[in-house]
Amino acid sequence: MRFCKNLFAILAILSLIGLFGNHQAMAKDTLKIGSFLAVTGPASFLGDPELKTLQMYIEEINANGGVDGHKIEFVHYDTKGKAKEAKNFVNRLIKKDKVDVIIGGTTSGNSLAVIDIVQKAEVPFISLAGSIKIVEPVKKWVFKTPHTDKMAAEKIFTDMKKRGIKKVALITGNGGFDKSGRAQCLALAPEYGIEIVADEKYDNADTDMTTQLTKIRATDAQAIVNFGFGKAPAIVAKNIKQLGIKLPVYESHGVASKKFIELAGDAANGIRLPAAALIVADQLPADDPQKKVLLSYKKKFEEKYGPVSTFGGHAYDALFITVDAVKRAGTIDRAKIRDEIEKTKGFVGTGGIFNMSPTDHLGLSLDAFKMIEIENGNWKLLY
Amino acid sequence: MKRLSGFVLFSAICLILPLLFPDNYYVTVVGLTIFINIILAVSLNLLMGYAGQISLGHAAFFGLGAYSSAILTIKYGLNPWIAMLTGAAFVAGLSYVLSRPILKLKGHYLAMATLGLGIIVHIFFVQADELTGGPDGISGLPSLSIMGMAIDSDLKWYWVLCSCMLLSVLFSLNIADSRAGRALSAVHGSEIAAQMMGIDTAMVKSHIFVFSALMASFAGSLFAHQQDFVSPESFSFFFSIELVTMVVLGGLGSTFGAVIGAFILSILPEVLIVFEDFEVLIFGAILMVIMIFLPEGLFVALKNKVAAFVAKRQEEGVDGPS
Amino acid sequence: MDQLLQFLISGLTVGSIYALVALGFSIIYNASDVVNFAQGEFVMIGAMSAIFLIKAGVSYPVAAILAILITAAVGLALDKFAIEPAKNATVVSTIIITIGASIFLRGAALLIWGKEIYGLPPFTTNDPIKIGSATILPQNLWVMLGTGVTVFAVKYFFDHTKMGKAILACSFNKKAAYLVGINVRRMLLVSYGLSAALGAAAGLLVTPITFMSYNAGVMLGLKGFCAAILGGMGNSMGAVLGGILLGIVETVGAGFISSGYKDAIAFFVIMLVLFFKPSGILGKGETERV
Amino acid sequence: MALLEVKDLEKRFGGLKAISGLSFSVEKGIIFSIIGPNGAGKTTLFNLLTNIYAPSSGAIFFKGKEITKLPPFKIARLGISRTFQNLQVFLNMSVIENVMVGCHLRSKSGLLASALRLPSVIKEEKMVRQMAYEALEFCGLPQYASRPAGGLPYGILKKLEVARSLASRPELLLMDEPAAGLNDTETAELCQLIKRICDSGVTVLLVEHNMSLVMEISQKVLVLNYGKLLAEGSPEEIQKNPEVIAAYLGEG
Repeated sequence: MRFCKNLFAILAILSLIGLFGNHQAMAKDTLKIGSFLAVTGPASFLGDPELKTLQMYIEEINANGGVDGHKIEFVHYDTKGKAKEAKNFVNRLIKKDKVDVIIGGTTSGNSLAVIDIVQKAEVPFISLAGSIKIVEPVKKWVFKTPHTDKMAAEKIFTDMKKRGIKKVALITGNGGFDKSGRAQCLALAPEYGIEIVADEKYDNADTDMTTQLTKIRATDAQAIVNFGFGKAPAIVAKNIKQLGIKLPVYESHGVASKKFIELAGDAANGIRLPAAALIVADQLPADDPQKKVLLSYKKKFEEKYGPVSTFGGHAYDALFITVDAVKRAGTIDRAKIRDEIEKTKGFVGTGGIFNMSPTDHLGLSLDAFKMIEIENGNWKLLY
Repeated sequence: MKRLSGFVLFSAICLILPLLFPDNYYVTVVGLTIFINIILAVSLNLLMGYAGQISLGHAAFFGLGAYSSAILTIKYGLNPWIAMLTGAAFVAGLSYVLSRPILKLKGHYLAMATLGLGIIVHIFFVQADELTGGPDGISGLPSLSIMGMAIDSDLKWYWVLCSCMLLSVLFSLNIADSRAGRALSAVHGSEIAAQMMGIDTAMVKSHIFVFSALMASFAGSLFAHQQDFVSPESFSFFFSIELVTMVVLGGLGSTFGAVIGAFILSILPEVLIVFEDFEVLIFGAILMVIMIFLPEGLFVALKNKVAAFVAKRQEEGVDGPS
Repeated sequence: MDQLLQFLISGLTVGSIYALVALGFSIIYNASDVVNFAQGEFVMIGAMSAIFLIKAGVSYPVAAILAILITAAVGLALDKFAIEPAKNATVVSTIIITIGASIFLRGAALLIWGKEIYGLPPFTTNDPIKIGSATILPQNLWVMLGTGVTVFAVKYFFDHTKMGKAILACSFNKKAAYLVGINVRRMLLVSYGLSAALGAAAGLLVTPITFMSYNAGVMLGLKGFCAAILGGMGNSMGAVLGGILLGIVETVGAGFISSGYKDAIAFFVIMLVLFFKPSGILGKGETERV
Repeated sequence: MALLEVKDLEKRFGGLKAISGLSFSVEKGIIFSIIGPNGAGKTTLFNLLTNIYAPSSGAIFFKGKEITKLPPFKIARLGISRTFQNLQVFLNMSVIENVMVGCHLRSKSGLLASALRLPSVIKEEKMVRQMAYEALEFCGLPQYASRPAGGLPYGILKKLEVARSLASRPELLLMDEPAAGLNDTETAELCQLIKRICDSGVTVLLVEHNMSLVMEISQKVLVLNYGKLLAEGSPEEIQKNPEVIAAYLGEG
């Protein structure tokens, strides 16, 4: 008898909760944001801060009542950086979880792999990966927030032109980011009157790159450019120092995290790289429009998780571009959200000021990249 | 028909599932991955389980099939079926040339050589950008069509891949129960004795190597068209290891062992997703626990247990199912 | 030609890292015919433990010793809880258990230490030393020294100590070893402990050069496996020779042919060697008795 | 013409001469035994005859054709089969399957036909099974046909190896110590089996330690000592040969 009573009580409570829940849901549909990120695996240092950023801000948005009353429901999967998993998970997001918007695809490979699926399923997708191929040519449902590898190459070559450098040695890893950066460098060099005199490669798991650098040393290169991320660029920097090579060294935005400086130690000093303004937020002039956004993101992230990186910033940008689009659309209809994302104008994000259009699904100009030099183990904003 | 009763039951399950759950994520999305993995595991089992020749490079042939289809259809505009056959012919030729020197090796040295083969092919996929698209791979493969009907939905793919998978399982079962299969088992059991029975062991090994590579190549082509995308990491050394794990996990030398092993290793990550950061840990733990307690593999262990149970019941004079 | 000198020195540097890992493979193989695919994880656990002990304020030498002990304990646990209970398993099944173990250990490391990459300071000051036109870092010399000392210690252990010989006996014939009174179980336990400790030492030596993260053990393990096979599985001198050869083939291949295909060249050379010498450079061919 | 002819055969392992200057010939239709103390080179001789070891010099002829350099499977195709001192039964198969492997040479369906299970394959399967069953019956093992070979007693496995070899219909059967490890009843059965094999027209070349067995069934006996021919002749001649007696006594 007693058991029955208890059971009745539990059922009653459950049904109350159920009613309450239903009531809430009836008020406004939830906005389902799906995400597939390389949280583990070789690109985890990109995916991990991205996930943390999304989780942190979605929690905050929901605590403040959601987007126009739409609570956000967040579903995310870890692709481990594998394109096949990315495809499976995007299918899962669309078919099983039935999400309204997808943010993710940490690496270019992951993002490129799913483009056909989102195009077919007609789900707005904001990629967090670098390759320019993601948005060029423009695909109706695909957007992205990070600066492209093409912009990085352009920024580096612009700086070289200023310093009068004409002969450049390339050294790149075998990942998608590295290879795509290399391809952009090779393609853009003639435009800037630059000759690529060496094109060396390494495996991202390699322990030593002195061989490739010895070959570079024997050329008449005036500067070295390394596209890569993870530990490899730090080994490259150390090996350059070991071999006593005194040439100017350029890294890509792939190393724009304090980890690189920590690993490379004093070998990092003097290295220049293009990067988002986030890592030098406090050095920006007070009237810089981005400064407020950057400092606020930085403060929030660091209070919760530790040192900030620009990669998490891309997720911030993608999330708030979506949020703004939903607010403007006033509905969670996929097609309307997509239209509004495309109309994003003057959005001040961590990566720069976004002005999207039907022909530009990124919306950043070259100014969004800052040229930075590492000085005494710290970032120094050059321009 | 007793010989194929297991196969008939298995086919029935595979064919009924999509009728019951036509739009289920696990059936029509995960199912496709499982089918491809089953074909691969079954083909590897022919080489490893039947003939006793370990291969840590099976993903290479899978990849070569996939890339052949991708490159030939996209860059040279070939009809997908012709591309698939061309790729298979290429894989057959390559595996035949390699089979003799490689299969002279035994045990760990054979493992090393096949591993090397797998890694070399993978490096080629990554580095030969102009041809293979580098790490980003090649996307936008045309869809297959059968007699004018395009295979463009998950459900259609389910039927295609399911039939191919069943065909490969049937092939494998047939081989096990034939002159060729016995020759393979003989090579596995004792190469010298096999030779004395007049079996050209080098040829037998080479033939099954080529056959197994061919199956993997076809699986690769199907995979490429189904995903309409190829990229190198699907064909890495890790995937080769995963395939070996499937075969051993299910039970070396048993076709249905390979099927079960492939099923478990494909479904496990999907199920373990909910554990997030714990996924890797749990996956490793499950693998260890199965192998520790059922070292002969899940399916084989289960089969032996059932057989022992039946034998015991019959001994006790109770009528067992016969 | 003065590039060649640097290539060879770089090859030697990389090769001694591979050699150290290969030695660990040899020990367990010697005791049980099993290729332990978790060997790379031993390297990682050794390095990561040391890194975090130092972060926690433990002094470098103490952290190093503790890290080796921790890793040895992991090795013992692997044998005790995963290899020993599966006593009826075939060699292939046991290898799959070690693959499972490597995944498990990686998963555990991910949970404990996270995904970040870490470094260790070099043992001594790290100004490059000039040798002609080439340079080498003192830490590289430490690695070579470590490899040299370890290989002779391992060789001495197997050739001249009772326990070493007993372990070898287990690999030749478990039953016979048991019948002459060797505690086969304990020998296996010892070899796993030893191999893990060796892996940890390798981790400590290489981290200042190449950094460490929870998944860095995989590639090191793979290259170590290749080196061990190339030299002849189970032969400690072979392991070192294989390691150094692999390193030099990689760097010379990268230097003179193509750095993009460097690993492919190395694997191609390994395969060629095996075609002509099917049991590795110093390995003994097996003869079947019929 | 002799069925098997061995001329000046020599095998060195490093500096050690396992077989030296050995010549002999085996007539068709007889039981020919090779005896000798442990380490005399008997098994080595078998391994040379089947080219599992390559001879250092010398030549071997079968039915007048030189087989010295042929790979073992080609030797088997010419009509030589053998059993092994250390059993080489395929433990991963059932008894009948083991014997069916023996029928390999008498059937021909290939891998592709097998995979597709063409009608010809089904027909051949039936035939092969029948042949294998006959070989099992010949050796007195039909009741074990469907048992896995793995769990069977030693004596049965020894007979199984014989059945497997016979299934290939050899003209010459090399038997390496078939009686080793068998009890008296099993040995007696084996004795009968070997006689029946010879009666069916198969020449038997036997390496054996059991003297009474050898003396009972052989038509001809060859004695090896330290890899050299010590004596050759009928069982009676051998039993009286003083050198042979000395060699055996010397061994203890």
